[in-house]
Amino acid sequence: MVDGTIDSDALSKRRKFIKGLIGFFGIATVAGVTYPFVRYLQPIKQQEGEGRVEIAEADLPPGKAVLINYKGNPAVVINTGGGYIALTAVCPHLGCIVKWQEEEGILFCPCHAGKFDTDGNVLAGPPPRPLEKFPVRVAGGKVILGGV
Amino acid sequence: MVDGTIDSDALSKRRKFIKGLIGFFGIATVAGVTYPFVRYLQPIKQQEGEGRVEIAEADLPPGKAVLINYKGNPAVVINTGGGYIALTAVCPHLGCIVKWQEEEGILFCPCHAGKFDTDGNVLAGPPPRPLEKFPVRVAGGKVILGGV
Amino acid sequence: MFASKKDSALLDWLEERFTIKEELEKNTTKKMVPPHINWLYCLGGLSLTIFIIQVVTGVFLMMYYKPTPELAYGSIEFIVKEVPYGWLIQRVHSIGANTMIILVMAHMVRVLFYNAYQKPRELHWISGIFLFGLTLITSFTGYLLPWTQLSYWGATVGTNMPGSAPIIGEWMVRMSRGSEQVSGVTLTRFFALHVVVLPAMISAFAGWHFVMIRRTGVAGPF
Amino acid sequence: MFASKKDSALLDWLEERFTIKEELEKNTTKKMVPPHINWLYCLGGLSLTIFIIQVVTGVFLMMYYKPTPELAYGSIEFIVKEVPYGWLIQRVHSIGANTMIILVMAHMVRVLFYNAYQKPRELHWISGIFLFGLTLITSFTGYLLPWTQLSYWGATVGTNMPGSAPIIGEWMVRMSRGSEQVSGVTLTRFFALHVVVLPAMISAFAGWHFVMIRRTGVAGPF
Repeated sequence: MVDGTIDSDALSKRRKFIKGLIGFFGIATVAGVTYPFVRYLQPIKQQEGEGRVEIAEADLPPGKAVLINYKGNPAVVINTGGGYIALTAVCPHLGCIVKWQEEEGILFCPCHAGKFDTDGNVLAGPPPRPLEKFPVRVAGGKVILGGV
Repeated sequence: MVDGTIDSDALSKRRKFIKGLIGFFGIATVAGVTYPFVRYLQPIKQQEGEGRVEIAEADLPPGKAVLINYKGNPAVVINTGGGYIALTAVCPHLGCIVKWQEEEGILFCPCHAGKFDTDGNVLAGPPPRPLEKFPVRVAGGKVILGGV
Repeated sequence: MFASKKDSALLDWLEERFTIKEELEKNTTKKMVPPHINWLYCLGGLSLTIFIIQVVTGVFLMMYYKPTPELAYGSIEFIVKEVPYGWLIQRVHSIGANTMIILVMAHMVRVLFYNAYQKPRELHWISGIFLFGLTLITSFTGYLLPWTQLSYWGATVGTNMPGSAPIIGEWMVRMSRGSEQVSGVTLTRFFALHVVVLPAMISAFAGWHFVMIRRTGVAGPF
Repeated sequence: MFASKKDSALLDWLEERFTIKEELEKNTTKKMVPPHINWLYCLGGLSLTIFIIQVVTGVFLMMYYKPTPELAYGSIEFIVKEVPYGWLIQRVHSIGANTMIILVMAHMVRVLFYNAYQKPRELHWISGIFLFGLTLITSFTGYLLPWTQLSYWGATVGTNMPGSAPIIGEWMVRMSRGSEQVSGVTLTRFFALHVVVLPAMISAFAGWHFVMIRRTGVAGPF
């Protein structure tokens, strides 16, 4: 079978090609099956958490605070009496949500007793850095965060 | 060891006794562990389902019906215009809950289209026997089932 | 397999500790598949494949499903409409259930017609009967979970069936419902059976089924 | 065992079909327990025993538990106060979780001090590490389920931890929560992990662990 002889170089090339093909389709299949499952588990973006948040001034008398969802994360807006301040409500220590304590005029984290003043500075406890501040403006009887 | 010899009859008796003892405690243990789990799964008796049921006559105008819980099972009380009738609401075919159809003046089972008249007799469908009737009396503006 | 150097190093490492080479050869590389095997012998393996798909998709559905009468239907609607690819996973799980029943039944018909249930494979058949029953009960309990009209009455009719049994019939109906009528208690109960108890039992019986078939070999030729 | 006539008839029946006598003798009746075994060698078996108790009590708790923020705490209160023996099952499950962690750790300390993790038992130790991790994660996910203040903040702190990892940290936090903050989605997600995924993984790793210890025998004498 002189005609039928396949030189071993060509054979090895062909084998490599087939192996590559199998590998490619294998990986493509695994990726194609995995992708929907990963997407399925990802947090669903909430529309109300995006962009601009408005609070009626009447809902926020001096000394009070409200918890809002600002750009997907909790934020706290405080009426200090002297003006409105918006801070992230996520404690920089371990991610718990801080709460406004009207009597003491501080923000308190329930997890490890972190305390913050109305500018977000750490007064006590383990938080490694201050709370992030967001710009606030007042227009038409409304306290507004974000948007333009 | 003439002294130490135990006659085989006594040995066999002792063996039997010990086997019996192990068996007894084995069964007692299994029963003691199983009992709480079986009790756990049993339906919890609902107080409101027991004994006497009262319905204000004003709540049951002619042509209307109400579904009540009578002695732990659903029952239907109908004001036919000519008087009050109480029937079990559990279809004797496969246990679905029958519904009062005001327009047709019948009770209808949604599972296999069984139909009953206001006396509980089967008009159509697969139910093998009529709906059970409960005695009703009227006193002080109230329709009363059960109790004395 | 092309035995590369890396492969044999790992194998040697394992062999030194567990002496698995012989076992491995007997069950994989030197395992002989009898020549009378045809595609009808795939039906059991396909049933297993579907079961695995059902377990995986089921776990993902559980991530958003809420087993209470008020929230069950809404949570499935949320999965189908809001969660990315939720419609796909829900659809696969629902079609998979019916497919699995069909495949298990086809497998049983094959075994029956080939007389493969006969000695020495009586226990294969008996464990298979249990697997069939468990498959049906798993489908039945899963059918209630969306808490639609259909599933509610389906559960009512289904749980009413043991009531025909003498003496303990009534008791069995009440135990399976957890209440006099199908209710929220029935829903959580069916949910627990559907997602833990029944899949665990199917896995156990299937494991037993597979070990036996390895022990006796597949039936035939006929 | 006192081999009765009935026993041997069944055994013969099985032997004829599966030739299990040799296997059975090797692993049960003729299995030799080495003389250096002491009570510290029980710790692994006790961990398994507690795991089985946790699975059984867990399934029963599932029969009434509702994994939604509004109903979770109330449903556990219902189990404890209304369901017969619910207080017992809940208490056993809760104490069992802590006991299991202690037993697994004690088992690891024993293995460590006896140098039992050394060749040829490296894989035993590695699978054991996985089992320890899975036990911790199972306890952690279970801790959220009552949806109390403590469990809510516990989950917040716990899911915040992977956030310290570079690059994928933030992504891991969000995937484990299913939302930006711990929410109802986190609850159903933790529930699915706690009742299906993690117990199944523990079972698989434990099975692997036990097969290996049978293969190599217990370590010692030292």
